[in-house]
Formats: sequence, structure tokens, C-alpha cells
Amino acid sequence: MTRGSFATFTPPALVLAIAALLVAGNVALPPSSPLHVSIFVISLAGKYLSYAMLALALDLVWGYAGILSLGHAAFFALGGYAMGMYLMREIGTRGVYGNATLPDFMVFLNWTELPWYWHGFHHFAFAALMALVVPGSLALVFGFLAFRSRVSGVYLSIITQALTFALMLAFFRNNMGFGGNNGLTDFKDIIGYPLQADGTRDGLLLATALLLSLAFLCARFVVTSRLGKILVAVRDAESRTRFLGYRPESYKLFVFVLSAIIAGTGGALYVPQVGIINPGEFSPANSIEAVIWVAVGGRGTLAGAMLGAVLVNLGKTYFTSALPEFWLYALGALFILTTLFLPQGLIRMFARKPAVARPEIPSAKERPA
Amino acid sequence: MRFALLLLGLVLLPVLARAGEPTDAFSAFSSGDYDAMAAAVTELAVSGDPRAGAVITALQAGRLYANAAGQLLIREADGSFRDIASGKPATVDEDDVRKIRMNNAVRRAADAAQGGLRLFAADPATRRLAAAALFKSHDPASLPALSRALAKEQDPSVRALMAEAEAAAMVMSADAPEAKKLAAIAIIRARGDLDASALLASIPNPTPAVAAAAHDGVVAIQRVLQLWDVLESVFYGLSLGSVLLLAAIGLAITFGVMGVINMAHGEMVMIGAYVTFVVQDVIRSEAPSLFGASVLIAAPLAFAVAGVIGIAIERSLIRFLYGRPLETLLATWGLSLVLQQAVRSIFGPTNREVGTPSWMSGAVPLGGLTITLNRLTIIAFAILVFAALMALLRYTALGLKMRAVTQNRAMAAAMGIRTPWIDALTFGLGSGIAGMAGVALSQIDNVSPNLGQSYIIDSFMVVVFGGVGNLWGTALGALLLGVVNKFLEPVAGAVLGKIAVLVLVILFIQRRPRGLFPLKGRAAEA
Amino acid sequence: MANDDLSLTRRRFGGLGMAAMAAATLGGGKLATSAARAAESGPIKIGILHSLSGTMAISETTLKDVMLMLIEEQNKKGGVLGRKLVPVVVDPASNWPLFAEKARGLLTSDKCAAVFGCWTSVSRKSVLPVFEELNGLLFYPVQYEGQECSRNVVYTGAAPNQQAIPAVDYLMQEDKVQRWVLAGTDYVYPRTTNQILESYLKSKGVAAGDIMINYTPFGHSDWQNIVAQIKQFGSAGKKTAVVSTINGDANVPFYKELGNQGIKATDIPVVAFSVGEEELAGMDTKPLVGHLAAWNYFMSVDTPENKAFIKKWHEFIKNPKRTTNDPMEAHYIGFNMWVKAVQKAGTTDTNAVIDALVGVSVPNLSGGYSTLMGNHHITKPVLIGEIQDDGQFNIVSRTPGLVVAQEWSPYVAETKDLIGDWRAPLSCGNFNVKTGKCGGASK
Amino acid sequence: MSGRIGEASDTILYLNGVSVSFDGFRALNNLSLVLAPGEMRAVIGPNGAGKTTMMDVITGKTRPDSGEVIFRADTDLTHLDEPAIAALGIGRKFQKPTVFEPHSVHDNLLLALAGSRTPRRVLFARETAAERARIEALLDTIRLTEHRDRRAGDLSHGQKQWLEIGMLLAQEPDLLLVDEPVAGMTDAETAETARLLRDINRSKSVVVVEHDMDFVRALDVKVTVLHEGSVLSEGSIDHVSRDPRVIEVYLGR
Repeated sequence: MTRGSFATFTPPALVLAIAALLVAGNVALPPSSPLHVSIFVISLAGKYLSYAMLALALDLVWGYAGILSLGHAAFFALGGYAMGMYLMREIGTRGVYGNATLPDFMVFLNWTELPWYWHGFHHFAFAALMALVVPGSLALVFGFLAFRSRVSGVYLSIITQALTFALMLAFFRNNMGFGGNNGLTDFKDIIGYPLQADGTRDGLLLATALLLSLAFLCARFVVTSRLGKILVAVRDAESRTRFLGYRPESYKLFVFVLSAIIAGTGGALYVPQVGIINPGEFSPANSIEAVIWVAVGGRGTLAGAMLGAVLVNLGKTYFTSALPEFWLYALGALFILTTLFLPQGLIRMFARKPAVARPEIPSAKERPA
Repeated sequence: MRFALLLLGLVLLPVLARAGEPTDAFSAFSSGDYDAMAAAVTELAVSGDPRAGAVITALQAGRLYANAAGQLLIREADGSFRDIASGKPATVDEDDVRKIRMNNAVRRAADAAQGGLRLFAADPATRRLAAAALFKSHDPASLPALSRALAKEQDPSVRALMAEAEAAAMVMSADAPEAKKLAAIAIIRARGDLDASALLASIPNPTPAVAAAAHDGVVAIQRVLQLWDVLESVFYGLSLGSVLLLAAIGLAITFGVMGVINMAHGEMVMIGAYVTFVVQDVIRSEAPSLFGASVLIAAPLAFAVAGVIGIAIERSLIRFLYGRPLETLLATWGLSLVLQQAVRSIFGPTNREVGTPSWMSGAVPLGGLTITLNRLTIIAFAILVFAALMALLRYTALGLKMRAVTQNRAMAAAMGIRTPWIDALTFGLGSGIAGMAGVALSQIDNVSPNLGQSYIIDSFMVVVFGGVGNLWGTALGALLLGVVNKFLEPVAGAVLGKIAVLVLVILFIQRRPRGLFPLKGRAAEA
Repeated sequence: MANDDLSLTRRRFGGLGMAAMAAATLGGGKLATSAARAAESGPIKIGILHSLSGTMAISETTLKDVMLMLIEEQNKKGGVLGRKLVPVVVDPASNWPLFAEKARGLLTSDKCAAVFGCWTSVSRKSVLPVFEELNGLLFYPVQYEGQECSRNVVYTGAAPNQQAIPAVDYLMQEDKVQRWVLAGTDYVYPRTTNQILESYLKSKGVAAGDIMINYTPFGHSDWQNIVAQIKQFGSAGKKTAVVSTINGDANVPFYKELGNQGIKATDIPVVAFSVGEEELAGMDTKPLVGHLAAWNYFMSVDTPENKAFIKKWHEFIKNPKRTTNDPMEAHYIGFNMWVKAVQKAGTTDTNAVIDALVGVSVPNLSGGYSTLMGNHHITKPVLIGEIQDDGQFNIVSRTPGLVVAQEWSPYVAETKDLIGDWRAPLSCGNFNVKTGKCGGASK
Repeated sequence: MSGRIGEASDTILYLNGVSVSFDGFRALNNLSLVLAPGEMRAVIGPNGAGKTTMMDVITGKTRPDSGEVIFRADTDLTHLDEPAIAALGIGRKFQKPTVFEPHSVHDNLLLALAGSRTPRRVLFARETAAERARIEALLDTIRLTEHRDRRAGDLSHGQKQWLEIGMLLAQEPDLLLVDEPVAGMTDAETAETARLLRDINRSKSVVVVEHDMDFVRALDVKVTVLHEGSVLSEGSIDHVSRDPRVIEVYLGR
């Protein structure tokens, strides 16, 4: 096995193997067995893998194309909302009001008709498509405008943050028709399978692992292709690529849209497993946290990004229970120490491959005031 | 005729009431029945009882007490009690008496009563307050007293207020002649504020002529007020802008000039607010007389505390990360979590009370505007801080060195400037200014561990909008965003207005990818 | 396994997380959750699910502390059923999916017999499916929008009719208010409350033009125009009042702006449903004297129970300045109800406790008894208080009796015929009295 | 318009009255310059004379305030952006060597090879035998054959300069703009570079901006002296070095 194909196939194989083992531990072993995996662990694992997909998406744009998006959670949340809308429609008459067409919160606001943008979401396939199309389209429009006018560096970072902040405020509005602060919740089942059943959760975890692996392979194909080399070239010496006849904006747009679609997929898988989607998912802090997963895991390595997402969230799960009053110290210290002592991320402890060249946005420091 | 009788009655009342039974009124105070209390206050005020003023004043100040037997006592400033009925000092146990509380109805009655009682006070300022209180209560019963007061009044400004109060009572009077009412409407219309308009809109049982005049008056007042509304929006915008500027200006240094993506900036602001809290806490217990100056004392202290913390952060963390700006994001984010939790551990998770000194509270009318003093102070403070910062950078040796280091580190080092020390000081300066912003924000917002988080996004937005590295850009950007926001808000509502501002910033950056004041030429491409 | 003490449980819970990563080699190890939650011996675990960090920490941390105090008290009395109570504190960090995750952990890994927690509606909505799936028991202590009646939740806070309507009645009678500003944060609680109030006011003859409804975002901090707008609205010659459902953080800047623009309670009173002693503790209340709040409890309630409670609280928290507030009383009531129900049932088994809970009466702190009704809401008195300059409330009015909660709004077409009653034989949270069936409007 | 293009008909590059200013500073002031096909031209001038700005204008990085830049007698470059101009056949080497540091020398050349530049094509592009051969030839030209697999960032300064020139050649341009190619090079490397440029000039037009007078002399081509954004003097190196104005502003007495 060559080094390249090792790097390509090991991470998805590991992801699938872990997911399969967890599911097997849940299904095959009786609850009395000490190795039995509880459904709680299954849903946690599903959540982490969904986050890993967001981290993967973010690393694709940040690690390879040098676009530091501080608003990537927006794409994740939009994918989540698309899935949430499907799950809401799927409730049907089992909601508290028993209204067949209108989700509970609309009944509650005395709405009488389903808004136009909710039509079609009772089809799973349509919702799944929208979970890709909506984040992708937003990325396309936003990226087209931003990259065309050569918005870069911190300016780009801050407007992506503004984007997700604006979306958060918009989704908080009850008049938007997405349930306001309470968001979408109280889901019953997905394509006919009850969400609370263990089998469904096992299935969702496997589906997440599978799609994460696919997303990884897709991202890996891109970054190892000639296009991937150009992305890195754009990241480190954008004007050189331009004078070579490349249009960096097209390349950035391509990878930005691809990344948004992967993030949207992550969001769509996340929602059925955590059972709620609320505008809080758009909060800028979430996007910054995703950046931190990538940095902790190892920017510019796809496996590192995924590892970072899983490890940081694992830590969060553990510390919020074990040290409820002090966990923020632990988490904060982790970020500081990683930056100081492991600038290349945790993945470097596992892999010896030399770092991808130091990737930076242009430093404001180098510019005169 | 009845009016004359009333007048006569009022003149005679003081004489008659000497033998009256104000003790009935007194007993209502301790009854706990607020309606009875309100009636008692009104009754007491017109009774002419010499104790009325003292009792009502004590009631308003929360110094009126009653014991179980219904005996009324006034608590003096030194803590001793005095029996009202006898006027003699009384020895009572604190646990046996309870404070007489009011509700809004009683409070209104007390205000109106004080207006009537103080109309003849020696101090013009007191008479002015009395006239204003009577305008607000616009009770026709106060007409005779007002006309007597007007006849005696020498001070023209007090006279004008009394005339307005008389007009207000006149239009509300059921039996005043139409001509007098029309004249009164003219006086109220000339006053031209919201209270005047409210009064004109509520005249009871108007004759057609009165109704028409009142309606015209309301329309005229509203028309003028609408013009003032525009100015008001400008003031609100400048005020919001100055808050944004204060919040952002420290960041304009640590992020804009030094290139540190300083996510802990908000926490420096928060620390400044907590310094204000601590200063006030100490002042309250050690030197209450200094409370008015608490904010002035807190500002330099907050600068020092946040500045020293900033320097410590720079020396222990940031200096290892120069040239890796993105990693400063990670480290400072971690730091902000730690600082928030530390403040939560030390001061508790709940809001802490930061008081507003009296010179900063309230508002002054300026034409049709209501200029709130805390906002005005913050605008002035923002200008002052900005001017001081620009002066420091421009005219001091330290400022020169800072500019030199940020422009060309190698050259500055070659010229003998100790660049690490300057880095630390610059970061400290930015943090210190953030701390001072915290003092100002403590006056308008929650002092809680989350304080910083609510300003960090806006701060970054302002710095980027203005153009990274350009302090003038930050200042203009902040004011512009503030004003735009405040003009959008009435049209679109608070939420959509804010969304619109964000979208405008995004679109603006598309048009000008390097902010309001981009750095041009080859240097900008580096 | 069920006999493990707390520290072991913690470790196991942590191990559980770590296992997710290491599972490839270790398997899920030690994660079994099958044993029945209600083991009949050993300590009883009580979950405390309140945010200790993030935006809600400001309100929720106090509730965690009060729960710890109540549990400590109960243990001094010998616990329940002769078993010690053990609190399990977690931090859901104001993050709604994390609430669901923690709830699942408390129920499956820690096997808590009951959970006391949540503040925001969205956090409750997030954990609700978990409690229903795992048949847990949640005590929810905050006033909320109603429109919910779960078998697995005990709502110890006020439903809208236990707060809003008496307050409006008071203003109409005492202050002769004719014009109303309904100002709220844009989320579900203010929207429901305002919906109910609007219908109620209209039924009392208030014209549509005399009602102004305004919504602001969470954490709104610049109130200049809105306060000016209120002032303007109040200048139409009719007595005006503001009914505020403005949420937590936004209140301090709102009241500061009110004070500075010189709006006094004697001119335009503001009655708030989300401002209690905790919120006032962060403010200089001198300019706010006379503004009102409606709650089911005030710290200033003058009863021996309340005095004792405040004393215990100050001793426990070691700070004589700390305030008490309505949600704390709700936890006090809820906890005592749970204790009584467990004693009645003789077990901590969820089903037995839920059955035993309905009808339980315990003393509240305002000198009466609160009873859990079949709809899993409790009866409460409604108190109206005016803000004093010392940050406390002066109670100016209280309903003569206890008010029974209306969990389903009579002002929403779909819910006006619904009732909830978890007693047999009905055992239904959304029984339609028109159709005679359980399960909402259309069936 | 057609008339002017007619004037420029026998040129590869024709700058006509180009002016650029930044914040009131006139970087180029009515600059005109004509380059014949196959010509190599050296451009010299003191700092701030406008040399780099001229390159920026030609390559589309900076849009002039006025004037026109005609390429191959028929295309006005002032309306095109960098990639479009690069695609027309103009290559540019920066003052500071700019290569893709994380990539190998081989990959740097591969990315520079002429070919489709659209993301779709590039995504699925696989290295062909023809490309490999071309890269080998280039490696030989720039003397980096042995460093084929090294990370470009690890090369010496001079090697980076050559790699960048190699990348320019890989683009197969008709006109090369070379900004200070020998800055920081050893004498041996400088001589080698001069030889390399003369080689290149056999098939392509070249504009070299340089400070190093010995190097310019070694190139032995027509020299244009810029000063304050316009042409001060033009001619052979001996001609311009005798020009008193040039001596005044640049060479010093």
C-alpha cells in the first residue's frame, strides 16, 4: 500500500470500523454484557461524526484554500433545518394539536396555511436534496460575490461571521416560519422508522459514518487532484496563480460550495440524532468552535480535522459532567496549550508527515497602520 | 360662582382646619388600603394641617412608619423616631414598626399634593417643581391656588410654568368658560411637547370649538415633533455609534494595528465593568460621599487593571504567536473562556449592580429632544478616549515607537527600539482602552460574565468595516453603523434593522474589500 | 451496578465518552444502562440540569444551588424512604442539544430518579422527547407559555393565566389603564402571553388602536427608540401601561433607559413577567420604584415559611445579600412534592411516583398550599408587586384564592377544547372535550 | 482607435500615454514604451520610478487612470484581468521569488504548464506523458533536474528564482516580464541567469527590470530608463549611461 492510499483509506476505514463495532456492541450483545454499548453512546457517536463532517468541510476551505470561514456553522444549520422541516412534516397528526399539515408552532401562532417554502418537505428525497442545495446555493451566491471582488483574509472571515449572525437573527424571528427560538423539535420518525427506536439510532450512526467516509473520500480526491494543488497554491501565493492564468475565485468558489454541501450533509445527519434544531446553531460561537476543532486536530489534514471534532466534543461531554463548574477552564486551557505546544495539531502526534507549509491569512501586522 | 366659592373655601380652609380631624387621614396611612391612603394624602394636603408637608415628604422618602396601634412615626435622618401626633421624639423598637409603603396611585396623589403645598415655597426651584407636578396632575381643584400663586410670582420662568399648569387644569375643568379653555389650549399648544399633546387629546366633554382647537393643537405639535424625530434618530445613532466605538477601539489596536485576532477583547471590556463594580462597592462601604465620582475613579483604574492583564497576556501568550495570527484566534478564544469562568467563580454568575451617579442620570430637554445624560456622557467619553489615543500615538515618544514597530519591525529594532516591550505596551494599551469601555458600558448594560460576548462580534464588524489598521476608519465606521441602524430601526423593527445592517456591511465589503479606508498602493498587497 | 456510588458513576460516565473513541479496541465496555432506574436500595440520585455557563448561567446557577440546599436539608432529615439523596450536577452550558444529551446521560448512565432542571422553553422542548422516551421525570420550575402537558414533566412554574391576566386586571382597576404596550422578546413565551392578553383586552373593550405590540431580539441592549416610541404611544391622552415579557438580559438596559428618559411608574407603569429579585439585584432600582411585576412568589412575602427559607438560603450560600425568587420557590414546591409522592408510593419507580404525585399538596412560601393537578401543573396564588428602592417588591395585590393553571390556551382555536389530565381513566395530555378523544384537535 | 492599433502593428507591446496615481502620488506619468516582437528590453530606474507599477499595469493587476496598453498590436490589455492576460501569453516573474512552497519543484512546473485552467478540467486532469517530457525539458533548462522532488520552499534563493523562470517558460508565453531576476544571487548564478535569459530571448520577447548594472550590461540589450513615472532616456547601455540626466537622477556623479 502506498503512503498516499494509506492516508486515503485508513481514516474512513477507521470511522466505519468504529461505527460498526459500536452498533454491533449495541445490537449483538445483551444489555447485561459488560461490553454492551448503550444507545446513549450510539447517539453521542452519531453526533460527534456529524460534527466531524462540519470539521472536514471547514478544513477543506481553511486548511487547503486558506479561506477562514467564521460562519461555516450556517451551512451546517441550514442542512439541519432542511432535515428538520422534513421531520416536522413527518410528525403529521401526532403533534400536540393533531394538525395534519401545519407543524405545531404554526398552529400555535394561529397560522392557517403552510408557507410556500415548506412545500415539498414532506418528501424525504426533496428534503435531502434541499439539505445540499440550500447551503450550496447560499455558498455559491455569497462566494461568487466575495471572491469576485477579492475579499480575502480577515475581511472575508468577518463577513462570513456577519452572514451567520444575520441568519441567526432572522431564524430567531417567529415570523420567519421556522419556529423561532424553539426551533424544530419533537420529531417522531424518519422515513417510517421511529426515531426513538434503537434500531433507527444504530442505522443513523451507520449512515453518518458512511456519509462521513464518502465525504472524506470526496474531499481527499479533491485535495490530492491537480485542483487540490492549485488550491494550496492559491492559499500560499494567490497572485502567482493569477499570473499563471488561473482564476483563483473560481477555485475558491468550487471548494467553498463543495464544503458548504458537506457541512449541510453533516447538519442534516445531526438533527435527527440530537432531536432539535434551533437558531442557536447559527451562533458565531459555534462557527468559531468548529474552527477550533480543526486547529486542535490539525489544520490542512482532513483526518486531523475529523479527529479534532471528535476529541474536543468528547472532552466537552466528559468535562461538563465530571467538572460541571470548572470545565471551561479545562477547555480553555486545552485551546491555549494546543496553540502553544502543538501548533500543528494533535494529528501530528500520530502521523510523522511533515506539515503542510505554514498557512496564514495575510498578516495585518505586516501592513503599515 | 362655584369657582369663587372654592377660592373662598381655600382661603378659609387653613383657618377652619385647625380644629379639623386630620387624625382620620393619618389612620388611613396605616390601614394598608392604598385607595384610602391616596384619598387621605389629598385630604391632608388641602386640610392645611401644618404637619401635612412633613408627613407627605416622609411618605415619599420612605421615612414614614406606623406601629401596630396605628400610631404614625417619622424616622429622622439620624435614625431616631418622632411621633407625628405629638411631634415629640419617640423611642420605638425597629421590629415593632413597619414602613408605610405606597403604590402608584398613592405616589401620584403625593406628587400632586406636594405640588399644591410647595407652590408658595421660598425657593424658586421648588416652586418650579411644584408647578410641573401640578401640570402633570392637571387637577381643576388646584386652579385657585395656582391663580393666587401666579399673582404673587415674580420669577418669569416659574410664572410660565405656572401658567401652563393653570392652563392644564383649566382645560380639564368641567365648568370653565369656553373662552378661557381656548386661551388655555393656546398656552398648552405653545408648550409643544408630548405631554402637551397628550393633554390636548384628553380634554373631557369639549365643545365643538374647544375640540377643534385641541385637535389643531395636537396636529401642530405632532408635526413639529416629527421633525425633531429625525434629530432624535441622529442622536440615538451617535449614541449607539459611540458605544460601538468604545467597544471597538481597543480591538482596533490589538487586532487592527497588531494583527492579533483577539477573541478575548470582550473579556477586557467585561473586566473594566467589574472594576467599576468593585470601585462602587468599596466607595459605598468606605466613602459614600464619593459615589458621584465613582465612575471617574473607575475609568483610570479599569484602564490600569485591564492594561496590566493585557500586558500579562501578551508576555505569556501572544508573543509566542506573532506571525501566526490565526493561532491567536484559537488561544485568545480559549483565554476568553477561562476569563469568563474566572469572573463567574469570583463574582458569581448573576448580574452585579453598578449604579449611575446622579449627574449621569436623567435627561435634559433640548428643543423637542430628550437628551439622556448617560448617553451624552458616553458620547463625550468616546470622543475623549479617541482623541487621547490619537494624541498619544501622534505626539508621544511611546506612540512614535508603537507606530514604528507596527510599520516596520525590523527597522525599528535596528534603530534600538525594544520591540518586544513595545508590543507588550501596545497590547496593554488596547486592552486598557477596552477596560475603559467597560466602565462606560456598565452604565447602560448588564454587568455579567457574558458582557464581553455581546459586543465582540459588533466590535470586529466595526473594525473591519472601517478598514483594518485605520483608527479613523474605526471611528467613522462605528458612528456610521450606529446612525444607519437607528434610522432603519423605526422602519424595519429592531431585528430586521440589525439584519439589514449586517447585510449592508457584507455588501459594502464586496464593493470595497478593504473597508471604508483601505490602505492603498503596494503596501496593502503585502 | 445500580448500587454504585456517585463517584463511580461519574467515572463510568466519563469512560463512556472516552469509549466512543476507543471503542474500536475496547468495545463499549461498562456502558450498560439496562438496569432499572428505580433500584430499591442505596442512595437515590437526583439530576440537576441547569446551565452553569453560557448565556443562561446568569439565571440557572442559582437554581442549581437551591436544589443542592434542598437535597442537603432532606438528607439531614434522613433522606427519603430511609435512603440518602445524591445530587448529580451537570452543565448543559446553555446549549440546547447538549441539554438533550445530558438528560439522556442523567437518565441512562446515572439512573436519576428525578431531574430538576431547564429554564428556557427551548431547553425543555429539547429534553422532552428524551424524558418521554426513557420515561423519566422532570420538574420544570419556570413560568412558561403553556400549550404542553407531558406525563413526564411536572410544571411548577406559572402557566400564562397564572401571571398575566391578574396583572392586567390590577392595572385596569387600580390605574385605570386604557392603552397597552405589549413589549416582549421575540420568542414563544411572550408571543403566547401577548396573544392571550390581546384577546383578553379586546374582550374587555380595549380598541385595537390602543394596543401596541413590539418584539425585540434576545439580549437587545439599545432601547432608545423603543422607549421613545412607548413615550409617544403613551401621549394619546389615555392612561397607558407597558406589559413586559422582555427576557432576562435585555431587562437591565431597558429599565436603565426607562429611568433615564424619565418615564416614571406614576406616568407609564411597566408590569413585567420575567423580572424578579435576581434581575433587580443587577440594577439601581431607585428610578424604577413603582414599576410592577407579577409572580407567584416574592422574597418580601411575609410568612414564617418564607423567613425560614430565606434564612436557610443565606446560610447555605454564605452570602446574606443573595435574593430568592419565584423559580426557586417553584423548585422548593416541586422538590417537596416529589418527596411526598415518593413517600406515598413507597418507591422511586417513575410510574408509581407520577401516579402518586397528582393531588399532592405541599406548603408554598406565601402562606398557602399548592396542589399538583391532573394536568401536571400546580395551583398558585398570583401576587402583584411594585419595585422598591431596595430591590425588593412591595406586594400591592394578591388573588384571593389559588389559581388553577390553564395548560391549553383558550385563545388558540386548536387548543380551546383541549384539557390534560393524567389521572386514570383519562390519562391524556391533550384530551379533546368536543370529540371526546385523546390526541389533539383533528381526531 | 484602429489608427492607433495600426501604429502599433509591428509591436508585441505598446504602452501609450499610461498614467496611474495612488492617493495623489503619480506612479506612472504619461508613460509610453514600444517593444518589438522578439526584443529583449532592460528597464532601469531609481526606486519609485514606476518600474513595478508598469509591470502591474501590463499584467492587469493595476488599472491605469488613462492610456492604453496594446499587446500584439490588436488587444488592449487595460480591460482585462490577470488570468486573461496570462492566457494571452504574458508571463511575469515577481521581484521576490514567488513559487508554491509546499509543492515539489515538479508540481510547481506542472501547475504552470500551458493547458486548460477551468476547475472542472483541472479536477480530473492526470499527468500525461507529454507533460512529463515537457517538465523534464524545463527542469534541464533551469538546472533543477536533480531537485525535481524537493519541496520548493526548501530551495535556495537562486534556485527559487530559476524555478520561477521555469514556471514562466512552462506557460509558453510570447512575452516575459522579469522583475529583478538576479537580486540576491551569487556572481556565478547571475552570469548563469543572464545566459538563461538570452536563451529564452531566442524565441520570446522579454522585459527585464533590474538594478544590477553589470547584469544589464551583460544582457547587452536596449535599455529604457524610467524616472518619476516616465521615460527619461532610452538606447544602448552606453548611450544611457552617458546621458547627463540619467547620471543626475540615477547613476550619480
